[in-house]
Amino acid sequence: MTARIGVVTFPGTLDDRDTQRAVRLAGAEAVPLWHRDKDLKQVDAVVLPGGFSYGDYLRAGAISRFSPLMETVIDQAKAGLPVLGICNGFQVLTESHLLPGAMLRNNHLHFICRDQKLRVESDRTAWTADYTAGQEISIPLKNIDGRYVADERTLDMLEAEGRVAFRYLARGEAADGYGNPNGSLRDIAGITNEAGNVVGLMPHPEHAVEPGIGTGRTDGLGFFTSILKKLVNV
Amino acid sequence: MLHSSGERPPYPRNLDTVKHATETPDVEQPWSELGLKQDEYERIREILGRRPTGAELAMYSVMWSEHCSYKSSKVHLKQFGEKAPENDAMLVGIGENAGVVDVGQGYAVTFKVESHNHPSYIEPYQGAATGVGGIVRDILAMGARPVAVMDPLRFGAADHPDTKRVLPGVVAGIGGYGNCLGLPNIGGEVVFDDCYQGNPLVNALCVGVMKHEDIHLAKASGTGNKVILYGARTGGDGIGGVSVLASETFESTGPAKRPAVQVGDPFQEKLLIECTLEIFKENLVAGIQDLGGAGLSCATSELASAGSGGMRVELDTVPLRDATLSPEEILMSESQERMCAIVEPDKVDRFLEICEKWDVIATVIGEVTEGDRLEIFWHGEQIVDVPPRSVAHEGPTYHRPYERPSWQDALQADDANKLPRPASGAELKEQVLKLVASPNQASKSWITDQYDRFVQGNTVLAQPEDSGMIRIDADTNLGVAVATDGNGRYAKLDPYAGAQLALAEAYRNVATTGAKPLAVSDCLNFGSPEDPAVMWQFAEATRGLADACQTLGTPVTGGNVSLYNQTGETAIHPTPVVAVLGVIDDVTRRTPVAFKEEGQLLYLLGDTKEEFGGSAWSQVIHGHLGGLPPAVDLERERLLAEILISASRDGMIDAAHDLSDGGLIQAVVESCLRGGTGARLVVPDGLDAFTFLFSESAGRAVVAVPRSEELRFTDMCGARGLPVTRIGVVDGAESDSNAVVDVQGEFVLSLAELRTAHEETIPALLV
Amino acid sequence: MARVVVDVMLKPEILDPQGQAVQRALPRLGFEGISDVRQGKRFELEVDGPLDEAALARIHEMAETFLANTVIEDFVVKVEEAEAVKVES
Amino acid sequence: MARVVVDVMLKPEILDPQGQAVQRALPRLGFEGISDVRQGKRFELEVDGPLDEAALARIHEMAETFLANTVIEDFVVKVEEAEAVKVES
Ligand SMILES: Nc1ncnc2c1ncn2[C@@H]1O[C@H](COP(=O)(O)OP(=O)(O)O)[C@@H](O)[C@H]1O
Ligand SMILES: [Mg+2]
Repeated sequence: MTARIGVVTFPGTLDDRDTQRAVRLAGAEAVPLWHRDKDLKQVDAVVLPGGFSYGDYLRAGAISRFSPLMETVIDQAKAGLPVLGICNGFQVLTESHLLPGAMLRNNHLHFICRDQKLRVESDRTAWTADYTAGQEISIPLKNIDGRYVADERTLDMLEAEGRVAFRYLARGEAADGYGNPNGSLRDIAGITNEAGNVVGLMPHPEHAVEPGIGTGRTDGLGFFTSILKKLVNV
Repeated sequence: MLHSSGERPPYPRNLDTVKHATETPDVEQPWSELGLKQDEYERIREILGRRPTGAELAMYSVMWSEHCSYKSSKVHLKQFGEKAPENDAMLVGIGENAGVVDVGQGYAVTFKVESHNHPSYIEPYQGAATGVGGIVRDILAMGARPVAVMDPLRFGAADHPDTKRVLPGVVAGIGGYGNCLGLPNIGGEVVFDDCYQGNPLVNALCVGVMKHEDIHLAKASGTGNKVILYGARTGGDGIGGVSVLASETFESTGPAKRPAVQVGDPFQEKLLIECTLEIFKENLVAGIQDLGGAGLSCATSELASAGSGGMRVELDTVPLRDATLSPEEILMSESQERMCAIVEPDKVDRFLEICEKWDVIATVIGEVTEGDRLEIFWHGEQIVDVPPRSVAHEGPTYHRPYERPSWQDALQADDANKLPRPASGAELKEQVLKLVASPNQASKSWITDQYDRFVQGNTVLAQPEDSGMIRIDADTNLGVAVATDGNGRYAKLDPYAGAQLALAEAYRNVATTGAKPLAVSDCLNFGSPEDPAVMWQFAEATRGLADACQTLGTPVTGGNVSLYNQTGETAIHPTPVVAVLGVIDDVTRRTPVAFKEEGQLLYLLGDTKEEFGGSAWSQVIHGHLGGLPPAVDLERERLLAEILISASRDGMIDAAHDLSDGGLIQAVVESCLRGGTGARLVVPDGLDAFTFLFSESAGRAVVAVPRSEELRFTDMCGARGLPVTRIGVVDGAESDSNAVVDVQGEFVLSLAELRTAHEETIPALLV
Repeated sequence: MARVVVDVMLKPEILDPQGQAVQRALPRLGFEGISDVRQGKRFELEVDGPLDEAALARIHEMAETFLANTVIEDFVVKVEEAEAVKVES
Repeated sequence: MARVVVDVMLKPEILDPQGQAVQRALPRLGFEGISDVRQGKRFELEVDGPLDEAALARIHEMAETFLANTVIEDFVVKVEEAEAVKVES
């Protein structure tokens, strides 16, 4: 028996099919979940994929956060269900207050698509155990509302509790994938909740899982193998 | 003015029914304001045997506009069919929403390029956004899942203040719409030239994939079948936009008369895509048509015209955003994100259910009838009763006069080969730096980084590669590649050759990445057809393109014509933009542009002659346009393509880049920058350094060959008769800070210097 | 220093996908009885110097040529004073 | 039917690159003397039924939970009446 990982589709979700592919490539079963359902179909973990749910109208993630499915996800996440929010999914998680802070328009005001260098800061979350803290990876980044902000107290708390999961690597030129791409405070690319089951990040691990496709790298596969191992070992 | 916001149409507000029209033959009608000519109006009266109602007049006027009827261009476009090469891969040809090509393994691919030039000048963001939206619906209507977009763009001078307004808006609009739909942008063009000042060209291409059995056509058949309108509500968007935007120059359209602009809703379109694909999957439609220019007028008349029966529509059932719209306005509205489907009665419930699932509004607005009339009713009263073919497919045809302009000879006599050339290595070096930093040759990543190229997880190659490539089957690695090209400078010098060079370049770009070219789509951007000189350019370009397609065996599957791209008397350069689609059996064998491995050998394929007419060098260094464009040799292009494809399939080359504007040095610099490596070049015997570096002779490419493959590769070229010249070696890595481009005996440029020159130009101009 | 507010809204006949999305979401959140929502932009400008006729005329021109695209948008320039029926901040 | 306006602005301590970009562009366009620009959102809501205390309270709640994200934004609810010092539309 392998793990069942739910992949949510909101209206306007774009990366649901790609995420399902990544889940399968890691060896788990991908279970499509629909925003109108309340039922999680007994999945062992949930991914909120990227895209422009509800067109990102109002604020990215703001409308999806009120879907029937999210009510269940919010309850279960608080009870320990592993949840990964990628890009728009991360925005849904902050709008749901499962993760602190908020996402704003990039400081340069443009959509940006590039192969982004990151440092994995925490390997203690459900989704990062296959990496080692300090490891540098490169996965696609593509968004216009990717600037992470929170008040100083929250930022201090995240750092003190080791809850910054990923940082943009600040070395070198911005053009080659280094550097903070959007003005996110303290170079934060992704964070986790206290328990480590809920993780959100702006870059897209599901687009770096097959050699020769996209960036050609497979640095993102670790997210999906991490959760699979955790679930199967339980 | 009908379309200025807030005002009402200039004809009576009380309903102009068919009955009323019959009874009042002498009512004055605003045919001229609607863009119709006197004889066209007379013909409508003749067809109907009475005066048209207001609604009928609205329909004929939009459908007989240049944009919808191709009245000036169709006598020339005919050649694409007449000269179409035998090609077993063609599944659906010209005439449908887009052509469809068999790519093997049961897959079919559809692609098409379209223009949204004028709207993008008025409102760059929305104009460009709705351009993407429109072409995506065309592809969707064929039954395909859209899988990628491309955007060939042309603007005025890079440093002109209006370019700062137009370009960022256009790019944001294309990105804003395409990114939100989840369509990877895999290529395009950005060209700057004074001639596009006031007439930017915003062309958009979409590629879609389906199984053979999923191909759908735009026709309404089966008496009793329901007509369902679904998607966005209908509002007052772009009413009259079709006839006015596409058939008049801007000179006459001051701000006060500005037509309404359509606003795109990419979120709605994304829902429309998913909803439509689910409907296709359950086999629920008998015919389908997107709503684009001319809105419901177009969709209903085309569906009815192509089908076997007639159609009856209850126009008052159309869901409205603005309850005050008149029936004429509803028929002409260009509200975006709408589709029209023909559905068998017992499938209607399921159809509506799927729409409800995706939050898409769907309404039965009519049905297919016996007979052959298109009848439209408004609250029970008949306002349209026409033969649909007369609206959709039998519009006027013009044989516009055309004549080679008097200035053409002088232009061609102004030979670029006589321009002063660099006299020393130092001067060559300076000109190389200038060239790679010039706006047309500079890196476009400031623009293309605003486009998502990874979404859908199937992108194999995207900009700045020679062609975009998408995997279409993850199990077999089957893929398709597409490139778009056009060179208005070449076409200005010789429109016949210019169109062929555009095709040759796109064909070469596809082959350079390892894919076999299969089919063509084109967007023909020209000035006013009422100018015999422009019409000559158009006639020459279409003839050139049709002839070349025949020789290369790549049929034109569809495309678009955009005329009236001119300011006052001055037309843009004739700009045929050509897209070539190719297929590759195994995407893991694709050939990228980047020189990656130090020590690999660089070979130049093809012949280099002294050809500088229309070249980037003549433009950048001398601000010159004159002479003749490079010679076209289509047999050579075909041979070059075969070699590049074989070499990729058999693993003989690791990188390849086609040579086009900017010549060899531009290509080598791009490949070095992409791979982070340097190169040492030797000027081959029989060539001077200047010609070697800057000539734009067609039919050439540069390849990087691993030493272990050298013999096999050169033997293959020799055996097949393709000139192959060793020109240097990949040497030095940027990461070790020792990468240079060294043209031995002439100059050395560090990669860092080249990178700065190449990459800083566009941001500096636009930020 | 004075504060001038420029409100920019899409013209009534122009599609407002954002407002529409908000309106459609409201019933699901339990808010009934809102029959239409339009979403626009609000610019708050801090103006140096006196806010005389000339200054207001300049701001009006700025709004017309830059802050709003009058092809699709309307705008209103207001001098911020004691707020209207302000319910809360 | 009544119109209620909800203005949503980024909190003062949050970087507003959109406002900044506008402000930086102004001198280039020949508009001097604007020392700060903030860009926010304006929602115009058409409310069915009477605009009583209860209705306003509901709209306030809607603004707080939905129209604004109070982690980063402040909001003001106003009943639209005769406009303030309206200069032009
Ligand atoms: N507007 C654009 N959108 C997407 N890609 C673009 C655009 N403009 C240029 N590109 C990409 O940049 C690369 C270089 O463009 P260009 O020099 O015109 O290519 P080529 O000379 O090979 O036809 C190509 O990959 C092209 O697809
Ligand atoms: Mg090329």
